[in-house]
Amino acid sequence: MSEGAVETILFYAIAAMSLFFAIATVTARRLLRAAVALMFVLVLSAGFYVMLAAEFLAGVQVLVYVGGIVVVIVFVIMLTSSVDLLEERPPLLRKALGALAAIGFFGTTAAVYLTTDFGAAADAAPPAESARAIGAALLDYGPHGYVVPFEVISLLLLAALVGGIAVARRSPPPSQPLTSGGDLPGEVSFTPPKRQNDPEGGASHA
Amino acid sequence: MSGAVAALPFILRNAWLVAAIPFVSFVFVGLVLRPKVPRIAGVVATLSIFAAAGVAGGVAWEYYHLFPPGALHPAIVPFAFEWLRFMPGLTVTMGVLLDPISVLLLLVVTSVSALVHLYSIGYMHGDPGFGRFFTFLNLFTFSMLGLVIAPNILQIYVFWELVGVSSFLLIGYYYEKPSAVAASKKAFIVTRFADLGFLIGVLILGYNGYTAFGDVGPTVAREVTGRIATDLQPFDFLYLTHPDLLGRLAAPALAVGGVSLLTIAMILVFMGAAGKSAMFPLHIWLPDAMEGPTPVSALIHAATMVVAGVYLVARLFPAFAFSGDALTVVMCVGAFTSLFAAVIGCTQDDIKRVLAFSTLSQLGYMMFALGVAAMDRPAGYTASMFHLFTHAFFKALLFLGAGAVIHAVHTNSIWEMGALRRKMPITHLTFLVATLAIAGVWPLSGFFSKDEILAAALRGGHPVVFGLGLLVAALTAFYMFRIYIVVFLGRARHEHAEHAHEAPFVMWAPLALLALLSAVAGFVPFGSFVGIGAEAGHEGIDLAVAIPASTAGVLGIGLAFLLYSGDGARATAGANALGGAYRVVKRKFYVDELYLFVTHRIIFRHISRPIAWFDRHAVDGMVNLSGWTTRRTGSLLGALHGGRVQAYGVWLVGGTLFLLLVLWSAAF
Amino acid sequence: MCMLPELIVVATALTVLVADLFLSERRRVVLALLTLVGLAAALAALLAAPAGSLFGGRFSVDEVAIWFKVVFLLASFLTVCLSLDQLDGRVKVRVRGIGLRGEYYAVLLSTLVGAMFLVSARDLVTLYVSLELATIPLFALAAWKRSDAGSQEAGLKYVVMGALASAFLLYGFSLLFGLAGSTDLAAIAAAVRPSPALFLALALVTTGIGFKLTLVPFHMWAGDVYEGAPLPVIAYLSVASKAVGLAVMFQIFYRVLGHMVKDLGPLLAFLAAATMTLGNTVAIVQRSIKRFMAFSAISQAGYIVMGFLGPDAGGVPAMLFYMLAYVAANMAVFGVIIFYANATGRERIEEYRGLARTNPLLALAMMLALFSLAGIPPLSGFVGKFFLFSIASKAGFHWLVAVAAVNSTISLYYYLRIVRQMYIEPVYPEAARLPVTPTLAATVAVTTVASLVLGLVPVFYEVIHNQTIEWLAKLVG
Amino acid sequence: MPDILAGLGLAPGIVHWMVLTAALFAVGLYGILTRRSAVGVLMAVELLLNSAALSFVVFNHFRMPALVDGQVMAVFVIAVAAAEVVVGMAVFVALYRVSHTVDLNRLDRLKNDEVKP
Repeated sequence: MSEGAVETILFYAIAAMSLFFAIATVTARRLLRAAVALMFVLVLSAGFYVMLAAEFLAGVQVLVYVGGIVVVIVFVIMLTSSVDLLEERPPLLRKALGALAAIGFFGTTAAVYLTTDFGAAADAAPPAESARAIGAALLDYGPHGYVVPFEVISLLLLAALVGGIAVARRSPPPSQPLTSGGDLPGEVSFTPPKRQNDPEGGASHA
Repeated sequence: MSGAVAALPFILRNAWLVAAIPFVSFVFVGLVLRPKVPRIAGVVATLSIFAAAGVAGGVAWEYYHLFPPGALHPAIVPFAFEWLRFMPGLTVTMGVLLDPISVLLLLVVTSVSALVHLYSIGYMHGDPGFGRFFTFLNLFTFSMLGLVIAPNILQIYVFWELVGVSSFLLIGYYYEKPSAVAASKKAFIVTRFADLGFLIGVLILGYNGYTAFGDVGPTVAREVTGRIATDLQPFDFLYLTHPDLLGRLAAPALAVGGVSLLTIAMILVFMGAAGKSAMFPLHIWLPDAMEGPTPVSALIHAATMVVAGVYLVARLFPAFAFSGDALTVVMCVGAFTSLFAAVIGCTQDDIKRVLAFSTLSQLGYMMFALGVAAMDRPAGYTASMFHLFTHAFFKALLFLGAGAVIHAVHTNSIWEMGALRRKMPITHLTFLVATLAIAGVWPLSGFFSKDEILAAALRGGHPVVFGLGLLVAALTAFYMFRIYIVVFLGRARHEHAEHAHEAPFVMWAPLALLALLSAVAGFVPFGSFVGIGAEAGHEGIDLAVAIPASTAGVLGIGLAFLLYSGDGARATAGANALGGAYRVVKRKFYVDELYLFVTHRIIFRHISRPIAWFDRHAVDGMVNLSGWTTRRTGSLLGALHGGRVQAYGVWLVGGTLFLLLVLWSAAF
Repeated sequence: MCMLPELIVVATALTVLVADLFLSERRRVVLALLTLVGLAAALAALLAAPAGSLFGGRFSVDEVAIWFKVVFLLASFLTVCLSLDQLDGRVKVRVRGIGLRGEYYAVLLSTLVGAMFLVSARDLVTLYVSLELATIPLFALAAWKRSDAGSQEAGLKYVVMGALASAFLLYGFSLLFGLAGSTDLAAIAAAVRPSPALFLALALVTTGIGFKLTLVPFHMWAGDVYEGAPLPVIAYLSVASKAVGLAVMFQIFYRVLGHMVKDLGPLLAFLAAATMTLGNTVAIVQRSIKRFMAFSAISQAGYIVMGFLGPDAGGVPAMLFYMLAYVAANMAVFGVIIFYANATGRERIEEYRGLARTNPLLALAMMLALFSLAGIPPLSGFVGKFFLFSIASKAGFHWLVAVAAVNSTISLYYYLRIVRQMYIEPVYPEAARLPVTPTLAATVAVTTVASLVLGLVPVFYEVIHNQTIEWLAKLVG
Repeated sequence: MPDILAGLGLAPGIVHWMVLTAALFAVGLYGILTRRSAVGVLMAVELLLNSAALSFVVFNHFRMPALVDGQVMAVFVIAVAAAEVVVGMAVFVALYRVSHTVDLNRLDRLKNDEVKP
């Protein structure tokens, strides 16, 4: 019973923190602060995963999400705005509509959950090593394996990388002649070269 | 192909040629001649239609050779190929259906079209779009013929739309004129709107026909196997008009809100027919359609395309008759249109518009003739087809004559013409023949067909419709002679009219031929050629009908002469000079005044003009209003897409919640 | 080997990417050829290979999947044909900042792979991942014009809306997974019963589908994205991406909810009616031809959804046929739009005036294609609409048929607006005959002829019908 | 509604977990709909994806503890999130370069553009 009590307390504590940081993520006026809050949410989710007996996933979460995605986000914040500038406040109407939509969503969804019997299954023992089990599932060629999406996701990451680089690339390489449909020289100079370090620029560029 | 088909004469087996020849010519003229040598495009196009007319003649000859006049005239399908296969057992074919009315229409369409083609060589001479014009004209003829020979309701729908497209192209032929563009758009949209009803009707008929096909189909097929060549399909007219199926459709189990499904379907189909045949209130496109070149008006908007609606009702007549209520709707709409258009026709000053309203009125005549018929009392059916037949000739003649006049005086207003009798003797003579024919003067063709319609109305137990018919006959005679007198008699009212001269040979030759046809077409013993259900013989002239009808016509003519002949100025001058005869003249003047007062002040101002105004503004206004509403809706909805992506997001989330709530509330 | 077509496409994408590194800029013209050859090979492999399944049924190819893949491959093939003039710089008016051919083709091909895997998926995981593969690279393609603010803005809006919609879809998937306790589509189909939680899942999933398929009110991104994105990408979006949405919808509504799709009829009918009506009315007032095509495409999606109303799953062949007809007609229209933009840089409807004088054949093709989209017989659009309308009518949705018929009348009105500009309005004073590049001419010609032939001789419908009905009979019975 | 009361017991059952995911999702939703900076929006998207992934793991844990399907899905979701961020961020950087802003309220160059009748 005491084990259950610890779990319960842990759940509510992490849930509360997680919601707090989530709200901070979406309301903080400094983007960098929001990114830090997001990182906390993601780390706390890793905690949830541990509680749900998914230790491997918790590791992935910390490595990929916190170590990768959040870092990219921070980079982009640096590239597109100044660190110490405040984001402008959204218009009141937008805030009201957003809150209405979010509360509406939460209300209906929670109402659905409270009236649903999810039919929690019998207590089967979780696989001893979830990492091994996940690895096996990913490489299983049989009817319960996920080798196809595994291949697909590798292509997705490749395509995202190629597409991302193509879009974010600054200017055509010098070897690219004008007839190929690259940027005009005039358009290249249209972009000030040192823009990302300019403290005046940013999302809040007034 | 079954053995029964192989036994048919060559020309019947290959009746598809009648539509194929204009099609080949259309492609050839359009792709090869038009860009390269437009000058001979007209000749080739005309020759092709004459060839088609030849084939149509051959088909008619063989058909009546096979089924002699007076005997039963079954519908045969000598040719069909598979077109759409929905699933095994539900196939739609393209083919040829031959029965008296399709043979009749083949003859009318090809002959009038051939003459109009010939006439156009002269009329359109020197026009920069000469090749284009004949391309479209060929396309139109092809689509109309495809419509006429359709053996199933889907084929007729397809060609129906094609006819609409080619008519759109021809009305908008003078695309530099904004009014022509507007008119073509209006025609297309109004008829498309009507076709929507048609399409839904087709779907209802098709779907219910298909579901009943398993039960009813084999019986019907056995019954008609001897007559048709291909397998019976659920969309075929032979099946859709069979009483076994109609009984199914009219069953109370299928009724919606107390109205039987058959009636609903037939009224929807009639909506399409009313659109093409310009029945009230879908008639508004036809007067505007006169923006097209005059030969087009003659061919499409007088003689052929506009009768497609009448033809469709005749084609599905057994279904209309079975429903009963639907046929009553046809009758009422037809009768009302006929009167309404005749009243407006009295007030128009543009010669083509007068003829357009006269066309509306005559189409209404044909419609209500169908409406007063029944399967066991088919006189109205025969009379309607008879009137379609005669009307095609004299109305085409009227339009071509008007075209020749317009060609000569370069104006459409009758008040800028006058005294053309001497300048254009052949045109005058032929126009007079057509005017007499449409006014119903014995022994010209209009007399006979109108007589049959009126007789059918009287004997069918519709005295009100009969009376209405008489009134319309008088009005027709009046407004036709009004324009005849103003245009051809009296004095020249404008300098153009003084310098007019006769049309060239290629133009007056068709006029003469059509005049001949208009004069003699009435003597065809029509009843022994065309009928439905119980065969009706030619009944001859019924004096109880002929005398009132002729009287009405004569009254109308007399009134027209009284009002429009002579010359006010000359009368006044004469009165001044004569002095002694002053009183007599003055009294005559009183009579004139009285007439003028009654007609112009009362009838015109308080009846005709308001009706014309209502037509222009209220009925047209409805169409414009619906267009405006659509645009306005588009504007309002478009404004939602204001470029703020988060607003889009709110809509998305709202949409999700909406879906959830709908699903949830529907389930509990 | 039923995965061969996908493998060919993947191999082509990688080859193009690698070849791009080693080719000089002038030689990169061959990349398009390489891509086209790869796509043609994949199509051949698809039609030659029999239906079958791999990985214990986790990847399975049946008749319906084959037809969907045919649509995807054809759409991609045509998109490449429409793209290569701009990418190779064979244009009169320069398109600002479009380039990087190797990357472009590789990314395009990978979205295609996603689409192809998606119809063969038999579990939620593959379905989701493939859908993302079919979607995420498109964000980059929409923003491909690097120095064009409009294109970047389109990319941004697409990313934001796409991410939102895909999150909804994913959350819905998680509910399906939770309710059934399995990721397998067949297992989910066997386990789910109508319940509030299922409805929630359904609403969420439908949102994700509605985004791809541009159903109202999930369509709002389309107008802006179409306006900003490069033209060939829009052509792809309007056809292939829509087919992807249809495929997901098919997977969910037939494979998972096959037994209750009938109960969803009224809701779907409502969505269809709202979609076609909004698309049509808004299209009337548009000024830019790209936005115009966006709303035209939205209304077409409304018609297609009618195919889900069939009482006995008979709507699938009708949808597939309509999709084919739509691919042909829409690609023809986009061919002309791209031609005109390449030659003159004009993208507004009123700027199409006099096209019939400067290039009569293309104007004719455009008119025919527009008429096909409007559903004028005997073009393929009419036949397709006819089948779809009869499906809805058969299912008892007469009101929807009436709405659809009114809508097709309205649509004719606005398609005629373009026809009027081309044929009736006076030509620009300085206008000369506009040259067409051979690829564009061939593409437009082939697609126009296809939309004619599909209407006159709808043998395809018969083939699709027989194959899919056979398969559906197995599924249902 | 007894089942509601039963669902609201103190110990964290599946309903608690799911309500939590819904709350996290709703917060993310609010962020997407109100954030002015596109980067902020993308962070909110990460919240949504994270909540959905959590929901998969929750179901995995309560419904089929012996299997790992939900965890596998969560792994894929994380990978997809990475791909989405890469492309999204690339677009934002490129956009910033030409427009000097990523403020969603200012980005309405593309919007309804209609013909005046």
